[in-house]
Amino acid sequence: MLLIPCPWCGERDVHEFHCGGEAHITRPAGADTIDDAAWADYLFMRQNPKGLYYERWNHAHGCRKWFHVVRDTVSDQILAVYQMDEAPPDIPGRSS
Amino acid sequence: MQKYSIFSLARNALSRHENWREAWRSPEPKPEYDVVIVGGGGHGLATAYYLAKEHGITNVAVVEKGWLGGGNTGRNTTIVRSNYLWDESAGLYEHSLKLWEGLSQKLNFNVMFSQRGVLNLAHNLHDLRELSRRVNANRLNGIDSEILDAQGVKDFCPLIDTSLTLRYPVLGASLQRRGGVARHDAVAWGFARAADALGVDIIQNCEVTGILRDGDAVQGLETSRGTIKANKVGVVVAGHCSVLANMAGFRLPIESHPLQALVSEPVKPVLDCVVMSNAVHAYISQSDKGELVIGAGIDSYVSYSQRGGFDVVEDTLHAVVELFPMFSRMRMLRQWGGIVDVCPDASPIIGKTPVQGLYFNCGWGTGGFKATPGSGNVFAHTIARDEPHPLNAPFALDRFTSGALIDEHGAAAVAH
Amino acid sequence: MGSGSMADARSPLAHLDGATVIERDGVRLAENPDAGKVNLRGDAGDAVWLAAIQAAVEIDLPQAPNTSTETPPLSALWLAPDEWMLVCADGSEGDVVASLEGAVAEFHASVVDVTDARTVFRLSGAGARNLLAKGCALDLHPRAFGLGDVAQTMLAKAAVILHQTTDDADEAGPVFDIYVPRSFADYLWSWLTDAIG
Amino acid sequence: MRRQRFRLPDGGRVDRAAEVAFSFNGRRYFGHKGDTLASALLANGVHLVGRSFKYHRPRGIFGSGSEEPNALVQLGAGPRTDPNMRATTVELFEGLRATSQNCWPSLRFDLRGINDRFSALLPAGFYYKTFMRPARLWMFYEKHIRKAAGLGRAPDGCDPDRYEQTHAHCDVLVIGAGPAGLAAAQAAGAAGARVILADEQAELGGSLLSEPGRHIQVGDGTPADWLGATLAGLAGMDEVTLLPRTTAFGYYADNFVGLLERVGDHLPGDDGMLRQRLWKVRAKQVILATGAIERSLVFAENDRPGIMLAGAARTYVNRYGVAPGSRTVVFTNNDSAYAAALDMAAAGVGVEAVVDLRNQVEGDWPRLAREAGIPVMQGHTITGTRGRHRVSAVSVMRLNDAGDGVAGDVRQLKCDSVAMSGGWSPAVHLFSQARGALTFDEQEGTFRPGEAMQAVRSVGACDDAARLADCLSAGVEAGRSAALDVGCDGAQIAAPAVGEPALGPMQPAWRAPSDRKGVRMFVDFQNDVTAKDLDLAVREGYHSIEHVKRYTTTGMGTDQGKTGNVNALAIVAQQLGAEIPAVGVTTFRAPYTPVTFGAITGSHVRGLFDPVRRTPMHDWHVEQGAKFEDVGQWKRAWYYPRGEETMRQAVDREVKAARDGVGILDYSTLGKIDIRGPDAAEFLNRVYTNGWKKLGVGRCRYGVMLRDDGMVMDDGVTTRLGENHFLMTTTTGNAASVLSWLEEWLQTEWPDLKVYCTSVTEQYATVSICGPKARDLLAGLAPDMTLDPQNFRHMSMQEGTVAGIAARVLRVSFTGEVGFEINVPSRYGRALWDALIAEGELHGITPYGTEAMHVLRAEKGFFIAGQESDGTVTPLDLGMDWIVNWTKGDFIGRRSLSRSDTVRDDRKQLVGLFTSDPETVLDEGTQIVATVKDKPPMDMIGHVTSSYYSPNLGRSIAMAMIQGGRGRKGETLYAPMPDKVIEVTVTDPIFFDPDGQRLNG
Ligand SMILES: Cc1cc2nc3c(=O)[nH]c(=O)nc-3n(C[C@H](O)[C@H](O)[C@H](O)COP(=O)(O)OP(=O)(O)OC[C@H]3O[C@@H](n4cnc5c(N)ncnc54)[C@H](O)[C@@H]3O)c2cc1C
Ligand SMILES: NC(=O)c1ccc[n+]([C@@H]2O[C@H](COP(=O)([O-])OP(=O)(O)OC[C@H]3O[C@@H](n4cnc5c(N)ncnc54)[C@H](O)[C@@H]3O)[C@@H](O)[C@H]2O)c1
Ligand SMILES: Cc1cc2nc3c(=O)[nH]c(=O)nc-3n(C[C@H](O)[C@H](O)[C@H](O)COP(=O)(O)O)c2cc1C
Ligand SMILES: [Zn+2]
Repeated sequence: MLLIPCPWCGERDVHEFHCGGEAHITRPAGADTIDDAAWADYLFMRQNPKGLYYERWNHAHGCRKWFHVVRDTVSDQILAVYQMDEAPPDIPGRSS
Repeated sequence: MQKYSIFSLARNALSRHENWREAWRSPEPKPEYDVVIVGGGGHGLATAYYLAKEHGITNVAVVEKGWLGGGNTGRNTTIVRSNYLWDESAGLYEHSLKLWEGLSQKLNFNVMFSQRGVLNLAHNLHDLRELSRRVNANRLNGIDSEILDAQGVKDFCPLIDTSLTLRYPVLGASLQRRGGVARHDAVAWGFARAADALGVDIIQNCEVTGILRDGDAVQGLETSRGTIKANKVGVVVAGHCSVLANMAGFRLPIESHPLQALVSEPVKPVLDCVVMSNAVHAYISQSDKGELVIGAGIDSYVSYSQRGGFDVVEDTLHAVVELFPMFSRMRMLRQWGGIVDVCPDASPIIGKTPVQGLYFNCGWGTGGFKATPGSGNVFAHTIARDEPHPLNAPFALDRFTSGALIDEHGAAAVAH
Repeated sequence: MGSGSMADARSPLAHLDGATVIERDGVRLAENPDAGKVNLRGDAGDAVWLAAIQAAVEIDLPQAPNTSTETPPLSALWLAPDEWMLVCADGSEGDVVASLEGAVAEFHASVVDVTDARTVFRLSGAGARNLLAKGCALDLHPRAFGLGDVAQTMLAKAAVILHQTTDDADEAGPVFDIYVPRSFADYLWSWLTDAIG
Repeated sequence: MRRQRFRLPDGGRVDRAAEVAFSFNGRRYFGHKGDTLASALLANGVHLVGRSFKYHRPRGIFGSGSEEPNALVQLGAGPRTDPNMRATTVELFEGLRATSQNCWPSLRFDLRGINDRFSALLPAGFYYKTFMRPARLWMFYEKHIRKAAGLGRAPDGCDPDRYEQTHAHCDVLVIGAGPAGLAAAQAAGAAGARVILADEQAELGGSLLSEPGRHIQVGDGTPADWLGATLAGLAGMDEVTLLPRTTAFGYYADNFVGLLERVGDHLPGDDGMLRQRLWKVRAKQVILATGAIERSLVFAENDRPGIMLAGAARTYVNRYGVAPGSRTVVFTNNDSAYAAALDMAAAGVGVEAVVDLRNQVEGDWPRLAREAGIPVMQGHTITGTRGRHRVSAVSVMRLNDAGDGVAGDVRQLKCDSVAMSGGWSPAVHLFSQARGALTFDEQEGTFRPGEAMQAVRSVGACDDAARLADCLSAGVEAGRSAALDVGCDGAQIAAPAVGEPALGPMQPAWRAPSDRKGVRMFVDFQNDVTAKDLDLAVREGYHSIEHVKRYTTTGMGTDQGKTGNVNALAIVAQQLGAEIPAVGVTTFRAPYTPVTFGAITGSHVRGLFDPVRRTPMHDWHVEQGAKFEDVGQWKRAWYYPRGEETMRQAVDREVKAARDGVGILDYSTLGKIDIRGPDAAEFLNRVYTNGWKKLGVGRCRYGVMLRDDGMVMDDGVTTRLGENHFLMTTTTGNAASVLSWLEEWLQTEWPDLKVYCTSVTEQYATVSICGPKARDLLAGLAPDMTLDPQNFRHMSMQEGTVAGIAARVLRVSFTGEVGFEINVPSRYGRALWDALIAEGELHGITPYGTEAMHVLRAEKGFFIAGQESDGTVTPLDLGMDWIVNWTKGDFIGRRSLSRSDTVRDDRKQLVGLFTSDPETVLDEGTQIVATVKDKPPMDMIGHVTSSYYSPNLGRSIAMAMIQGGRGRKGETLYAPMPDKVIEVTVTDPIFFDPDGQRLNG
């Protein structure tokens, strides 16, 4: 069972959290001008990588804050945690 | 192909079973094939079988990174049914169910397809409404399906606690009598053996590491056992489909999640049908060996670990004990996980891709075992003809662009 | 809206006909519905705002996660980096809300009376930590969770706020206030009763 | 004291003063406190305990702990029965009742023993090759296959026992309380760490409990002295928790370890007793000291009762004071079995010989054996055994020079027991579950822990240490360093000195040669898998060890192959001509030993399965005999039958009352969200499809929320309480998800918007009153409010007091009648309700439930999110184009409404349906066709989403989603039901008061 480090509340059991999936997906601005394919890309298409994964979590049963996590989807190890407004960190020795 | 029967068993008993031949060969990969299927799960093997059997394409290889059936085919709760809501799904799954009926004979391998009936329980008014919608749709699609009230549930499966003291009492159920279970491993092995007999090369321990392209067309594959050329490649790798799509340069609307299951210790038969409940989240049947086979939920996060959290198993067993109080003293013998490829609309993607000659069959998520023969059948058609079979045409990747999704979520939160 | 006047207030455990105290095996559990609660949100990074709050209700908001401050009759529980719950004497929540609203009028902030949204179960005694551990995944060892500490977490299948209000060394043993969503009160009470055994 | 024939005159840790009566297969026996069922049976000379899974061969007691594959029994009866209990781990208690399983009519005479005769027809995987023809008979065959399968019987009633769970945190979790684990716990505890030490056995001590110490010294004393002192020391440490009878069953991510404590299993127990406790431990550091599991030897006819592991035999003698027999043969490929031989000999058991597969045995242990007069037959093997229900003799032959065959004469050794040892496999189960890598040790033929993936250390025999000295020193070192890693640097302790004989090398012998071809050698005793089955699997192309496992079922029994798996893979490797590490192990999965569902369920049973959420007025509904409906976790009053009323009668009455007089509904479950901030209106503009900027303070507006894929997600009325302050309502089921949805957009997509959202769902009790007399009713209780229609308009809000309670009153309507939603602090909900009911008596007030509410709204054609919409429906499909504001800018879901599929004009659209017979009420979920065919398939063009009898219209009404429905008004369509076809006409979905006269009345 994963232990997720909420940047505010500290490490808590995964069952206190809601997983928000892939991070850093930009919602297209000016939605009226983009075509169906670009919109579908935003809505549905995902990296779903085997390896380093930048994702979003929400401490749903705690402080209700959203934050970013870098996790290895093979080992499930969490390598970094950062705030919503921060840029994704580089993980030494790993490329995504 | 050496024939399997009670007589051949008896004959071989005389020679101490020393004359059985290999169920399939283990050939070295050839430099080139007409078609290469990536993924030696049930779907990939069935695809190869039907390519050879129905389309006469026998210069085919199935490449599997590990061992045949080691993916979700070998780790699922084996529920087979076709009572899906939407016409598109019903068509596809019913096609598959019809192929299941008679599959052991066709493959000359007993896949132990057991039509013992599948109950989907309803625990609230919303469930009942959705259930009635689905059963009515099934009926008009010519799929056997009926509604049972609480008493009917009790009569059909006396073990279920149908008392009103349940936190969420059982209000009724749908029943598909033709539904049931099959022996997961046997499905992979049976298709492999039959495909091999038709000339298909089955190559295990061969991981695809790259997809070779000439412009927009596929040319072949890089694998851990060298380059294999082919102008047609069918990718059927379930939880790993995004990894392969990435090699080919596109993305899929898919996330890979752990889905867990567990078995109890074996006991004498007590449960003779399949029971599924979405509202309290439990899926359970008893195998022919005697263990209770129980499906748990998916973990919420992406993972390629074939493991999940204990909490998910806990939730499932809470529900099992709630529905079957006498199972409280049964014991969990083994738990495991698979990597399921979940699509936003809980329906698969079967068809062409942006790359010419490259076909994908994925997104079966939590419920593709039941589709194994049907999926292989229509996918073989798609590859052989370079156009979808009418049954899989609606399941094309471009439905995500148009918005014409086939949303089976409403029908089953987890579509085992 | 303040409190009612004539009408009878009812606790969510009213149907237990007063059987809302349990004492057994070194734990004491009692419903303690009588406290005002006010949810406050604002920018903790804004010293001016913090000063305005302090001026209005004379309490410093805790800044460290999972902690509380106390200036009788008020205490302030940290809920999130921009969210606190002020606990005050029963019936005074209207005044607290009014003071706060006055103070924060010029800021982007939010003051909401949540007195009735949760009831409080007061759990105390030497066995309290072990009892909580049956349903709560937090580390409740005194080294990890002590006087004044606060956590929002799950207790059995209910989301609660946990607040230790008395030290372990105290005669009565540690005291925990468990803030329970009102509609879950009966469930959690049953669960705790069962867990006490 | 009653005679126990094989109980040794002295020795052992059982309490000889306490006699315990129990029964096995109906016969009464006696044992002692401290016995296991297995040791007590052996004490009484009972070796035959059960029958094997497939061939129903007689099976006896094989091991002495949780590795046991054979001696499985059914305990107890009725609802408190437990199938498949290992006799070796069941502690004896007064009145214990055990029976053999998987045999009929009796254990000694089992009819299915016939399978053994036909075993040639039943090799691995035979069922895949037959039972295929004729196809129709398969279900018949299967029924009989099923009957033959399974072992014990499932309980047949509600479990009378209780289970509980607890969470625990510690600095160091030590699993296994043998010498290594004890030393680790002691060192970590001394350093000041919070320690949990768990061991699956009833007593802490591990292998030391079976160590008589004749040849081993620890410090200045015996191993037992050290054990006693160490346990006393640990018991005195405040921060050390000792958990005997506690199995670590699963090692999950982030050092989460599941422990199962058997609290009451060893006690007779009454109904309701606490049986087991599941510990959910989060450990900063884990030390595995789980010891090693002895392997069996794979030799001809190795499965007869009386043949057991040497370590087990040693345990029975030393720990339980029980002789496994009177004449025994020891069979081994390593030195450890000599200790067993010596201890048995010392206890007076006749040791016929130690048959040793090794050619040269010269070390300390063989020397000690020889000195004790035990014949040692080096370079020999057992080639067969005899005895029906118990071994009676073994055949022994010399190995040929190559060691791969036999030579010379056969010697028969008479015996009534055999103690064998094929070497020891480190118990790496938990390490591997923790994703640690295993490495293969050629020398010992074992897999041992390699690189760890979590904060875990392995010490002692589970790390391949065979000497006690190494176990103790590694334990101390691990305990110390684990404590240091968590910042505890208190006292240091040193490992005691150990004097022990040296251990010679073992020699792998994966399949002992025999002079007979075709003789059966069992690898998996429970599932009857023989070496030949493994050969067959490989021959048939099942080369991967995972295939072999699944094809033969080796290692898939209740013991999960603890004693046999390494043998199996070594035999497969031989057959494939491959190295053992290349074949690899099958995946170690939780649980280490089986765990009851009850323990995993804990207290979440009997009404505590899931929370029941209650509104402040819940008790009133109960008092009135309301029927309840589950909506999410809420219980909502569904309808209030009076006297003998049927549901339909009650609902009709409630519905009519709401239109003719005044109805009252408990609406407290409605989601309520307080939204504040300078950007609140802008925020609502983005989350709802319509415009919010111009809404006046004190006014309410209805809104529909979409997901970004354009599909309807929720709806509700939102009130502007102030310039920057709104109160949003959501549907009952979506209250929590809408709040998190809002937070998600605020925090992730629009962090620049200054808005705060706070849930006030539970802060307010909400009572909805509606009907022509609603205003009069309210007026009677709210004298300070202005209620006339001009001043209190539809879709507006007033604050004031109702029944003396401060209240916020919204004039809104979900029924088409004049309606008021009165919100008061929850504690006054019941008081408000009582006051309204009392005051309402005058007006014939009628409480109505959710069913009547649904009818009322359906009469008005209002949709319900989740009923008319199912995640595939846009507001345009619902005919609500009016609620989509295209000019206000972007909002969630907007772009999706213009995708090629969402703009199709043959999409399913919301319409009303009238059945041709007004009395016929369609089933909700009925499918609709335009053309009826004789038989399926038929083209379905839509389905019924809501359907009721409308007492106000005096006929049935239905809502449906129909392809191109809006263009079909007046068309006749059909609902083909199993027994009949129902004709329907498409209508507008607004059935009642289409102009909304009543609302403004
Ligand atoms: C716990 C669980 C319970 C389930 N229960 C049910 C159920 O009751 N009923 C039901 O219908 N469905 C169920 N499912 C779903 C079902 O198992 C799957 O949908 C189905 O088996 C998928 O089959 P497949 O052949 O597509 O995939 P798989 O069997 O997963 O085969 C894909 C193969 O591709 C291989 N592969 C991956 N990457 C590469 C590469 N780079 N190169 C070469 N090979 C590669 C993998 O090793 C794997 O063997 C369940 C799934 C799980 C995990
Ligand atoms: N070749 C040999 O002669 C040989 C081989 C192995 C061990 N030994 C001897 O055995 C001793 C080993 O000491 P040790 O401390 O490493 O092991 P041990 O066998 O003494 O203790 C291990 C303990 O762990 C417990 N355990 C195992 N798995 C568990 C689980 N999942 N949950 C809870 N408890 C669990 C067991 O019940 C046992 O009590 C040494 O004295 C060593 O000399 C000798
Ligand atoms: C339908 C079904 C029944 C199973 N029955 C058993 C069983 O009786 N005993 C057992 O040990 N494992 C059983 N398993 C689990 C497998 O041993 C194994 O855990 C699973 O195939 C996943 O593979 P892995 O654990 O090797 O990753 C069963 C699996 C399935 C899918
Ligand atoms: Zn947090």
